[in-house]
Amino acid sequence: MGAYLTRRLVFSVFILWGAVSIIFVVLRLIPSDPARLILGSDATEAEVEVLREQMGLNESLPSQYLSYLGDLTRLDFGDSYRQQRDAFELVLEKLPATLELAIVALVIALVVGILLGVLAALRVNRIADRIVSVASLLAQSLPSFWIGIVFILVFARGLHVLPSGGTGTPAHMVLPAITLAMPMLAILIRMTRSGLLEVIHEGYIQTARAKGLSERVVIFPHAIRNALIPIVTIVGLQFGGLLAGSVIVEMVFSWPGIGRLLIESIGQRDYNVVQASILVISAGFVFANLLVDVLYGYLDPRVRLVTR
Amino acid sequence: MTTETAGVDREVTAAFDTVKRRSANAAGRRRIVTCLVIVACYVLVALFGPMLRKYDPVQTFTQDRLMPPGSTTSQGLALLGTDQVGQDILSQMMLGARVSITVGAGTLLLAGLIGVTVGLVAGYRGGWVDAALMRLADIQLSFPSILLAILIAAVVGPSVVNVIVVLAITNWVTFARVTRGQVLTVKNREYVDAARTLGAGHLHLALRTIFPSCVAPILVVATVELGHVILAEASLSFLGLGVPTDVPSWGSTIANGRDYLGDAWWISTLPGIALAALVLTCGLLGDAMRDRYDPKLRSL
Amino acid sequence: MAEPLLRVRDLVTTYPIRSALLRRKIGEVRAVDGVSFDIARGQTVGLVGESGSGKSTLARTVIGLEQAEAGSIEFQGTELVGLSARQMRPVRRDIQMVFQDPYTALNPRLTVRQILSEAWRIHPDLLPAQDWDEEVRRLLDVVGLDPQYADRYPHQFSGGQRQRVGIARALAVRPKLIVCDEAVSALDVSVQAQVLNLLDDLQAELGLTYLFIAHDLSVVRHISDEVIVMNRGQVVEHAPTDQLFADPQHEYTQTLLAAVPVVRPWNQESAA
Amino acid sequence: MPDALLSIEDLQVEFSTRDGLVRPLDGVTLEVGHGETLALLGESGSGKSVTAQAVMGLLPQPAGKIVGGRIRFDDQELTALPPQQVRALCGTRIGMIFQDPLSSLNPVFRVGDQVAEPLRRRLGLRRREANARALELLHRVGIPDVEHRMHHYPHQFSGGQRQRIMIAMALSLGPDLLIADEPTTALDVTVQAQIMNLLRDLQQERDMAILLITHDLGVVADVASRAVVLYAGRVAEQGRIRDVYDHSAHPYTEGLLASIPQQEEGGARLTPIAGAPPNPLAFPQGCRFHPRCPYAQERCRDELPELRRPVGWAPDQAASCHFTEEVLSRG
Repeated sequence: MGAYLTRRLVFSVFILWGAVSIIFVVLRLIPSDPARLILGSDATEAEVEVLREQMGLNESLPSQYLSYLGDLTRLDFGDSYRQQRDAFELVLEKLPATLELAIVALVIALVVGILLGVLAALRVNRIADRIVSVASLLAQSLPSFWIGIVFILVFARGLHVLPSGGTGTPAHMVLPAITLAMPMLAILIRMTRSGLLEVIHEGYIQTARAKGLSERVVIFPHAIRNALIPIVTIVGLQFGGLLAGSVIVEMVFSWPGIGRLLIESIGQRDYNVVQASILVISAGFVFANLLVDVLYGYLDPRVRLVTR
Repeated sequence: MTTETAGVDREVTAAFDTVKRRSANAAGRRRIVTCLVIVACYVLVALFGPMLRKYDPVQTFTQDRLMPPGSTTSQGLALLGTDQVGQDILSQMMLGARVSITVGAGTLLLAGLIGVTVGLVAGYRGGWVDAALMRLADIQLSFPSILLAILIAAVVGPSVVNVIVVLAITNWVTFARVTRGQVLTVKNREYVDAARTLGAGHLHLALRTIFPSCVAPILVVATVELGHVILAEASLSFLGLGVPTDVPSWGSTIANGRDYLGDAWWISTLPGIALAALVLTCGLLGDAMRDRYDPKLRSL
Repeated sequence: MAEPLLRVRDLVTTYPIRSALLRRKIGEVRAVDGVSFDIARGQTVGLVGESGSGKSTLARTVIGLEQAEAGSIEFQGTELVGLSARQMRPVRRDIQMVFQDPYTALNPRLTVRQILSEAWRIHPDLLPAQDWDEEVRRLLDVVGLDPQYADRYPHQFSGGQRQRVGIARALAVRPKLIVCDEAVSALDVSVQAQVLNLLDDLQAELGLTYLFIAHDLSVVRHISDEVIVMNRGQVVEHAPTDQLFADPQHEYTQTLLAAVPVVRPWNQESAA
Repeated sequence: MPDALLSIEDLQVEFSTRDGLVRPLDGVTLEVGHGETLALLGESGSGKSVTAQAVMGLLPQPAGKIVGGRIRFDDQELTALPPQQVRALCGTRIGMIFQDPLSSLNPVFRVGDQVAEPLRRRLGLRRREANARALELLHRVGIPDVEHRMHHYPHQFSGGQRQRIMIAMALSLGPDLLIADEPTTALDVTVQAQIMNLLRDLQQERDMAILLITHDLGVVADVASRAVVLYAGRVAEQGRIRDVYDHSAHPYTEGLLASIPQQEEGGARLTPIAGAPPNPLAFPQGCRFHPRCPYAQERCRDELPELRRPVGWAPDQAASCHFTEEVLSRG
């Protein structure tokens, strides 16, 4: 297990480095002049030149890259151009709101998704299964910004039972969290259903039945433990989608999180904040995947106990 | 030679292929055809719809603002109502269909080309080439794709071509992984060894022996991804990072309507329905194709 | 004694063990570890051993699907180890293989006609295209299949029939040596006997040489002139079939033979 | 055999597949006596595994169901019992082992726990007691270093050891009948011999009946006393194994035995049965063996032969062939 964890940890660091490099490439290399991009077309040539000097854009690319990495290890993302504050601090301030939303959505998706998936698998090809399958297909196909708007129309404007945006009470959480959970929920239902249906045909399930175990024991824990293995992987990958999805949901419901900060900063060309927000989200994603790897090793001894 | 056995073999074979999966295939084919017909309708509307009704993005018709569906305006019948500047929603939606389908098709072509090539090379060559390409894919996956799209779109600015490029960059990995997975499965089949023992070269093996078995899963992935790409474009446009403001897209029309939810529900709702129906059809089509061609590809 | 068709000397084949992260080679398994033997023309040499004994790797090395690490494989006097892919091409024709699993050995997306003519597509000098149809018919007839079935796909045939198609494909390049890697193991007993007879007939008619790999010792005993016994990558015994079964010399061979189930044990009891 | 432990009468099983309705079992009758080893023989598609699944209530759901006939186990009518009770009976009084010991063990649980599970869940033993019994069982089936190894996972064992673990698990509740479905097919020949010996020893030690299902006619003669040969979902022949092998009463059995390369004959030409085993989707009319049968007459095309004792032969031998007397006299 120790070797396995070390390997995953090294891999996480590697992935994080990759993400950081992607940001560097996109922000420094794609635009012909990042300084001009930040200041907009109204700025004078002199102003741009000052900023170029400040940003170190006149140095060679490798040295820019190295000083960029150096800054990052010190968590120094520079100041926000608009708010004259440390960009990283600004992002950290918004982090709790985003995390809160993401975690509530994750819990909703996990609990409801796995339960409905198991239900559909146990009632395969019957009414309950059909309903769940159609529902999951809908949840996967409907754009979340549109679901959010319809929710607002129905529950806030129409029925006046829930607030349409902002924070404060648990009621404020309901609509954004459900909206955010929707795509992941759909995938979890489908994965749980098909995973369980696949596992049920395995030899060891037949063995469990031949041992005279009741159907309940055959499903929990024999089948579900094996079916969970691929689901855990998907949860890890989907967590990234959840964080990214929060960008849209936060915009729709005016939720004061990183996502909204990111979009606003893009609008204001506040690239230090953009960079910091994206890095924090990516780091969250990499961390979530590391957790998933640990869980994976716990669930599947074949992974944990690779001999050699 | 061995005529003693050949005769009966023939008889049994004749029985073999008559009954084989006929009814199940018929139902599966019906599902696929129905979905294809719906997608084709969208394509037709996207191609010819905008010709029926001129749309000028800079024009405003103040007297026609926020008219509900079915109203008669100075421009004629507004079947699906008008927006805050009096523009016809139906015209915007037909142009939106054009954007969605252009972006969807363009992205799939580009991402598919990159992804399939990478997957084929990685899977066939194996070794360090495979390791390097797949680590690259891992890094790409570690970066939530919509986030990368937002980042790039923010830098390069809004345009249809940019959206296609951005979405292709974020979507090639799926194609690469599925192709590689299939290549790895097929590569160890004995019929590939058989072709090798006949002296087939790498190109023959990769393209003529292995690749044909990858086509079905790639098609399934392409259908599923079509839905995802169309959704992603709408999301980008909703955030104002997709197509330019003078090109109406479903996403941007929905975003426009957000400020008028109380007075004009139709601006946001109707394009959303058109979008959801198309994405849903792609999902159903992907399911039907998967059931028919590749039941193992469940994780998409 | 005439020169053997195949002469293998001190052959070594290894598999690399690679690290999980960067696929670096961190060790190796010697699947074939210093193997030598000869096969004379027109003979059938059986190759037996338990799983992991290296018999399949040996066969795959002989036929060029795996790279030899060291040693020599001489076929008709030509050294094969170290040949480039281009130099191997003409030799490829002379050594063919019949595979174990009739369900995965045929490309499911090709018709039988395409499967058989793939060889001529790869070696255009072998047969002019206008003769392909005729040759496909002839090959199917040779292996006891109805030539009318040339345009069917593999899934439309039973297991035994597919194995016949597999044999026809091997014959398409008119080989001298055919390696049968567990070629009858996956077949039902009644069908297995048909295929064994077919292999016998083909050998008599075309003067083929077989390297016949199987885990079923009674099948090997039935078809082989000589038997090679492998264990842990090495040849432990190589003897004419009758001699090997009557008087096994090596301890491992004795263990192996003792484990072979007897169809009618009561006959042995009464004989003893 | 009036006091048979397991008796199956005219069993019929139907599967609904996407290719249509299939009847892999169409009138199978057999009996397993107390403490007896019965070999159930047949090629692919003959219905031998389906028979075992039907007894254990393991037919794939909802596709497969018993549509006719009876299964009696020790005076209990299994076909009349609700599935839960069949399931309860299995495990306690009937144990089963399968062909592929790797996929038959749950990869995510320790083998000791898997062997102890029936003891805990069915007998209500505490974990410590159950583990002690599991240790004993694993020791008996020949797992070395049990105290240590029982905490390992299935993938850490070799194929033969996995099958031993399966056997320990099937024996945990001391069943009266063990159903072994191709227990040695996936194993090497030396391991196969060990497992067969283990089964024979256990049977004598515990006075347990074994239903040994296999396609390999070579492996059973040492272990089984009687044999039932299935063909295309029906019993072709049954009898004492020596009678069946030396004096086959059905042309299929005769052909099957002639197909096995025998030691005595050396390299002589084999005499295989013509054709291939039929596809369950399209069993032939009349006697199902007639398209491959050298004895077939006009009558065999239309008339399904009943299982009957050949005139003048041992009372427990029976074959379903119109011309069984002729087969016996020629053989």
